[in-house]
Amino acid sequence: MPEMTYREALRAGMAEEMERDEKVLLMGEDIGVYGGTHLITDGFLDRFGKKRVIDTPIAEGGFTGAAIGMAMMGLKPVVEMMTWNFSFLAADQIIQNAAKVRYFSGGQVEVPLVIRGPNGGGVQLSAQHTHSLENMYGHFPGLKVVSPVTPNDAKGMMLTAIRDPNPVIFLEAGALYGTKGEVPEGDNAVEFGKARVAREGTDVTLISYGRQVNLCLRVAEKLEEEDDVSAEVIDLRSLRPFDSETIVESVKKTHRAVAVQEQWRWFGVASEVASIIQEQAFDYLDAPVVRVSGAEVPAPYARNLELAAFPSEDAVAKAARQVLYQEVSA
Amino acid sequence: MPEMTYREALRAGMAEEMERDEKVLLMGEDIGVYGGTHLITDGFLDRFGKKRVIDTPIAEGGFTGAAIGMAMMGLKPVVEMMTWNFSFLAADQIIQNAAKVRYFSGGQVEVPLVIRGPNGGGVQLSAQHTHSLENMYGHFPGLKVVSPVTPNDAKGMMLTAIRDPNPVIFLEAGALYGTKGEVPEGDNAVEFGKARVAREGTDVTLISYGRQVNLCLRVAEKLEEEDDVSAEVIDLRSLRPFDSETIVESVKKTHRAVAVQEQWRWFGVASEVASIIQEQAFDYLDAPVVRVSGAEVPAPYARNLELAAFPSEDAVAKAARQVLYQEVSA
Amino acid sequence: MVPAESEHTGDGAVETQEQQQGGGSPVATDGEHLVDLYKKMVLIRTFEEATQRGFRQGKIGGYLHVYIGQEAVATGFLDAYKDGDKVITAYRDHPHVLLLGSDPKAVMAELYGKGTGLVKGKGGSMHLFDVENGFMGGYGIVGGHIPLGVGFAYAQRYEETDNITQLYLGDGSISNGAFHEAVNLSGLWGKDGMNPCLFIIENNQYGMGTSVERTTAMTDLAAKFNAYGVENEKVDGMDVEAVLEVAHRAADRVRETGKPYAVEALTYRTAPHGAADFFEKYRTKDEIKQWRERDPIGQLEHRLIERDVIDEDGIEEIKNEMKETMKEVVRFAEESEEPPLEELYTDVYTGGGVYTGEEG
Amino acid sequence: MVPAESEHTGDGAVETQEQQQGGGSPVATDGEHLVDLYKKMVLIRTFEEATQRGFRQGKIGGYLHVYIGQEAVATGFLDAYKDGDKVITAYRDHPHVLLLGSDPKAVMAELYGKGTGLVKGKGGSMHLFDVENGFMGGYGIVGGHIPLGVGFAYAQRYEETDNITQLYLGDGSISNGAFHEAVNLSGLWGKDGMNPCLFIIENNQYGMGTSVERTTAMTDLAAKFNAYGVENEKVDGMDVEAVLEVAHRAADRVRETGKPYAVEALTYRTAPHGAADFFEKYRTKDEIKQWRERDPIGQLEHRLIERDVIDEDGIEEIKNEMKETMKEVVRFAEESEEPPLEELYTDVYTGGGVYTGEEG
Ligand SMILES: Cc1ncc(C[n+]2csc(CCOP(=O)(O)OP(=O)(O)O)c2C)c(N)n1
Ligand SMILES: Cc1ncc(C[n+]2csc(CCOP(=O)(O)OP(=O)(O)O)c2C)c(N)n1
Ligand SMILES: [Mg+2]
Ligand SMILES: [Mg+2]
Repeated sequence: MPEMTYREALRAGMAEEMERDEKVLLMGEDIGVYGGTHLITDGFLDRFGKKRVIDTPIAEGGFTGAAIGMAMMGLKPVVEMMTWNFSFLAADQIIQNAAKVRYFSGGQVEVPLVIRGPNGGGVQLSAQHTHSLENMYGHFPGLKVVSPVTPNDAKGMMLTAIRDPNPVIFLEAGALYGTKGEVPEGDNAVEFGKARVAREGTDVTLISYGRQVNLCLRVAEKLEEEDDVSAEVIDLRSLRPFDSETIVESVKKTHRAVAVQEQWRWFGVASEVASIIQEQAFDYLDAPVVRVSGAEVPAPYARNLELAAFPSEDAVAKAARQVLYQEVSA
Repeated sequence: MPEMTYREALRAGMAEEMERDEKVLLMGEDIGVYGGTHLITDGFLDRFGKKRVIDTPIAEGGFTGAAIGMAMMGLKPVVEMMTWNFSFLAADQIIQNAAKVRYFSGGQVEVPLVIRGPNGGGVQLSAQHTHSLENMYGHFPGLKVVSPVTPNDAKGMMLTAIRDPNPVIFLEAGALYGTKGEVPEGDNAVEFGKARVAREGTDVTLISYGRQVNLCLRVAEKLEEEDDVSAEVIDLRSLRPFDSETIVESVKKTHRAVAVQEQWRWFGVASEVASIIQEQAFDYLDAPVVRVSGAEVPAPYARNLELAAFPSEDAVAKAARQVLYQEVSA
Repeated sequence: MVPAESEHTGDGAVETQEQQQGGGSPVATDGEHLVDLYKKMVLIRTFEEATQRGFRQGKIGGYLHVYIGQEAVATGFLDAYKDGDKVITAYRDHPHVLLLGSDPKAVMAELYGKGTGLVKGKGGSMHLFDVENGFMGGYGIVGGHIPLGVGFAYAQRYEETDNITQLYLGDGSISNGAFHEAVNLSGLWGKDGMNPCLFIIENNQYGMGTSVERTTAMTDLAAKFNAYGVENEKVDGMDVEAVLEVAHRAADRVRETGKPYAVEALTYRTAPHGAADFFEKYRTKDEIKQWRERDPIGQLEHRLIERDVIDEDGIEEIKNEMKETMKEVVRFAEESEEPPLEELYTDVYTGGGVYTGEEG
Repeated sequence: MVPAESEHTGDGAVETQEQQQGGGSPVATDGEHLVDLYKKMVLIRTFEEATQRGFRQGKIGGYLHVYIGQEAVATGFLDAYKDGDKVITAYRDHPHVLLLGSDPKAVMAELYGKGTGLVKGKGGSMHLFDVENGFMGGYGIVGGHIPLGVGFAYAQRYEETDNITQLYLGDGSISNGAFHEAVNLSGLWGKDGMNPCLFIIENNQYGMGTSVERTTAMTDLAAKFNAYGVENEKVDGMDVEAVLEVAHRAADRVRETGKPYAVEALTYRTAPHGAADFFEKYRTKDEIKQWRERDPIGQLEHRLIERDVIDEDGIEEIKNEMKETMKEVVRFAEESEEPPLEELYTDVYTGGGVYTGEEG
């Protein structure tokens, strides 16, 4: 199977849908002439023209709102949020209009909109440029929220997102744009709401999404080597809709779970995961679900502090050992 | 002890602090000439003058940001968000500046700011005017988030909020402005981060905050009468900081818990509550924690639909019976 | 804020002005047309009065914002509506949807929270919608709808139609960032003929209790559009004939050029801001009285009679007819059923799905 | 975007203009003062070049935005700084903090992510802060800092001082809603003398890769302030003497009136947007070259020599001195320790508290 980077996969997904469907257009800051800050849309302006590749001023609320309007008219805008950190400026449009207009119009309109861009930190961008907003957007009915981590899913979920008649919050693992993976030729659309078992195992379930999945995979290797523990790793991929079944089934098998997220702990995805597991697999649980989250501080700049602010292999391994009762709880 | 309404309690808290401390000032839409949409600040303009009671244009981001700037200069602004539904327009200012500027300035400034206003629904305001945003704001380090439900707490927490050198998100139970309760004369400042046991009980713990506390109290009565069950009701009051200890202690006693919230289920406060309980009281739990939340839809207008969208006495009673194994789980 | 002298007070003034401006499109100001507009304004007024009663009786919940005093604005502008055009406004949205042809019964039933309502009881007064008739909604977040309308206009040209968007906004929304960002986009896209958006500022001089001069140091709202390269003008929004003239001229121009245009209509709501605005401390009785004297319905009535287009009896008849109609409308709303409970969970996502977490 | 003809090209032009305008405050344009400003600009330039090297070596992380080409703007305006004034800007913030007197070592150490950094390694290049010296921060969200500055200005008058706020903003931020809302508030509060805010638009003609005319149909950025009742003018931002004149005059005026004022400084960043802007497809080499010819340091150098204030050796000496200083600065940054890990958890809340949930 051909290999491509996460970046190329996103690009392929968008380009193929644009070729297929004239209603698809792109909007965002510096996506055209500049080629995209992350070079995702490099070459698109030449290929698809100015009408379909719109460079916008720095007005996240305005252009996201305009895109919602276009979507209500039947176009299929794909908006680049240069980074999700800027989306607070568009939060009103996303939450009050995109998520709700179908409902409060009594079903008279739909909003086939994708908003995409890098989410999460890891490159010393410090406090204002480091957020993981899956729980924030995932809270609101009317939105779908997805977070692919492999190039295959990056392309396959992009196809699904663009074809979806609902607004999709597409959270890219910004730190992984350059990573490679196999992506089949042609239409590899990935259904929303199905988690992916990234690694099978029997002793403990590590549940995550976004770039933390890779961390969990590394920890799983380590646990195998160092402790002879077989860890299952689940990549949630889609936060809304959410695949409770896959995690519950896994925990029924392993009886132990660790939920890992880059975002802050309070009211985060890991809390939901722990909640669901205790609700739906109570009698199967041999230990409380442990959560590993980002440090409860705005992201710091200095490299050493930043590293300490994100979940580490050690922290996840420690949590796994804790649910396996190999390590005393904190 | 004298009685006053929730509205009067808020007003008293603000007025007393304004008298005591010249640095305190108010800002918001229609808080002056109009007297406040909810009449909380009625009379303040005449009493404190235009410099300290600022009527603003409809520019939530701008005036919230300006208030943050004032706070960084040592003033103590109390901003009225006419309703929290409009705060998405100020989300960038609240989350990117208020919450973080202390951190990214290396501690060089502080932000003694209160943002207050009604939160939650219940009066048919429909989709765009019905939100409970405690989880959204509670997620971000640097903010404090509180949610008083009694007039005593409304005043006491207002005093604490204004005196706090940090930004405080003050979520009022808008539907309860007219409800009465006892409030002692003088300084009744209520410490943040301590939950309140609203009713003692031994068989099951109902955990909530905001106007849902009253619902839980009604259900507790009902359970007592109909099932001879003794329910403890905990009012969280403060979501950040959060009082894990009180809920964990209660569950260690009752072995069963229901978490009730008006907000949507996903990534909400109840998920955090369930998560904490399974983490810290795993061996004491006789049943999974059950969550009762708002229906996963934008708020509808029609009265019957709206009622069905919020947690009901029946739903909470059913959840309580479920954790008591008196009712088969759904 | 006392009323400015109208430029169109005497008979025939409109014709004169049209001639002077050599106005593009033929605005039919013949008697029949004016009577038709008159009827429309009476419909709106009668409808709004009925909603106020419904609110006081507790039959309408939530917020209720009526258009009383402002009728000439939407009535005049929507006269320039063409099939396929789109219209969007904020929460003071009853007149727009009625003028576009929605059944008053369905609109009233919506306010009564009934299943027969225009949006099935889901939206209420602030969120009327009638996509078939070009009405793309009423919105509750001040300023929040402006970007959407600019998006509609882009889509209209993307699809190569000659349709336009009529975007209504209040004076209060002008201080909001959404206004700035969206109008700037509109001006920018208009350079390429990609934004046929007609901005109509319903300047009723107050945003809730705050007068325009307490929201900005520069109170010429039309001129604010200069900052975005959007041409603009003002009109006396109490005079439906004046509005009519501008409306057609502006709409034609927008349709032709694909560039936005803005009109500030100076008007006044003689009713309170919302049905729960009791004290109106922010304005004097006298001010209201002065504006009532320029009531758009009263003005037109007077002219129609003076011009012998209709007599007092004819006027009476129209009003009575409308009252009768409104009784029917209210009866329909009252007698309709609440929406079925299943409706709570529909229309969240296209293709279904609610994600309660209990499906899995 | 080729450079406009400077109005201040010849010798003495500045003096002439000052006389013409009858300029309020005495702007010392004597030789010593100009040499001092020259040194400051060389400091900034040398500092920025060192940061670029540090970034390429991987010693500086995150984003890095340098001020190369724009030095005259901040240097000129901050000459009008008075004790107690406040200064705020976006992420292109190195020059401002240096000009206000922060130790270049602490600034460089911050960029190197060290514990000796100006904000202890917590903020990095975008978030410099030096409250003691009046620098209220660099901010990373375009437009997001503008409301804060307007708040500072209000507080300055609330406390009855005669201080002012210098608020720097980029051309790119003007399309943002935060700009609109905040400047409108400033104009409104200024009516009561409650907003001594001097807005300084650093119009370097691009927001990242987007030129001003691709962001708005109305490209006169100073004139945008008219929409808020804020008086304004433009200045050649490549000419420090021109800037100096406006700076003092504008600052005095703001200080006296408590009303805001805006100055658009036309300038150019001859460096890329950020250290990772490799291709610069959005502009031509030729354009950059033309602007380099108007380099603010080069221009002043030329004038100082022509006016016999200093000779080429003197210039050489200043530059060499600065290079030596910068070596020290970089050495300090390199040799400093990373912040201690405990710092991760400080400064979240005043009074402490982290709320990990593990306290309870
Ligand atoms: C963003 C936002 N802030 C505040 C409100 C509350 N509010 C509702 S209507 C209104 C006044 C709006 O005035 P204007 O735009 O002039 O419209 P009008 O009511 O006069 O038609 C306000 C402040 C809101 N709905 N949205
Ligand atoms: C709200 C927001 N959107 C996008 C960005 C990404 N971004 C960083 S700098 C920049 C360009 C800003 O241009 P300008 O205001 O002209 O300042 P300059 O860089 O030219 O000094 C952009 C788009 C951001 N930081 N914040
Ligand atoms: Mg108004
Ligand atoms: Mg710029």
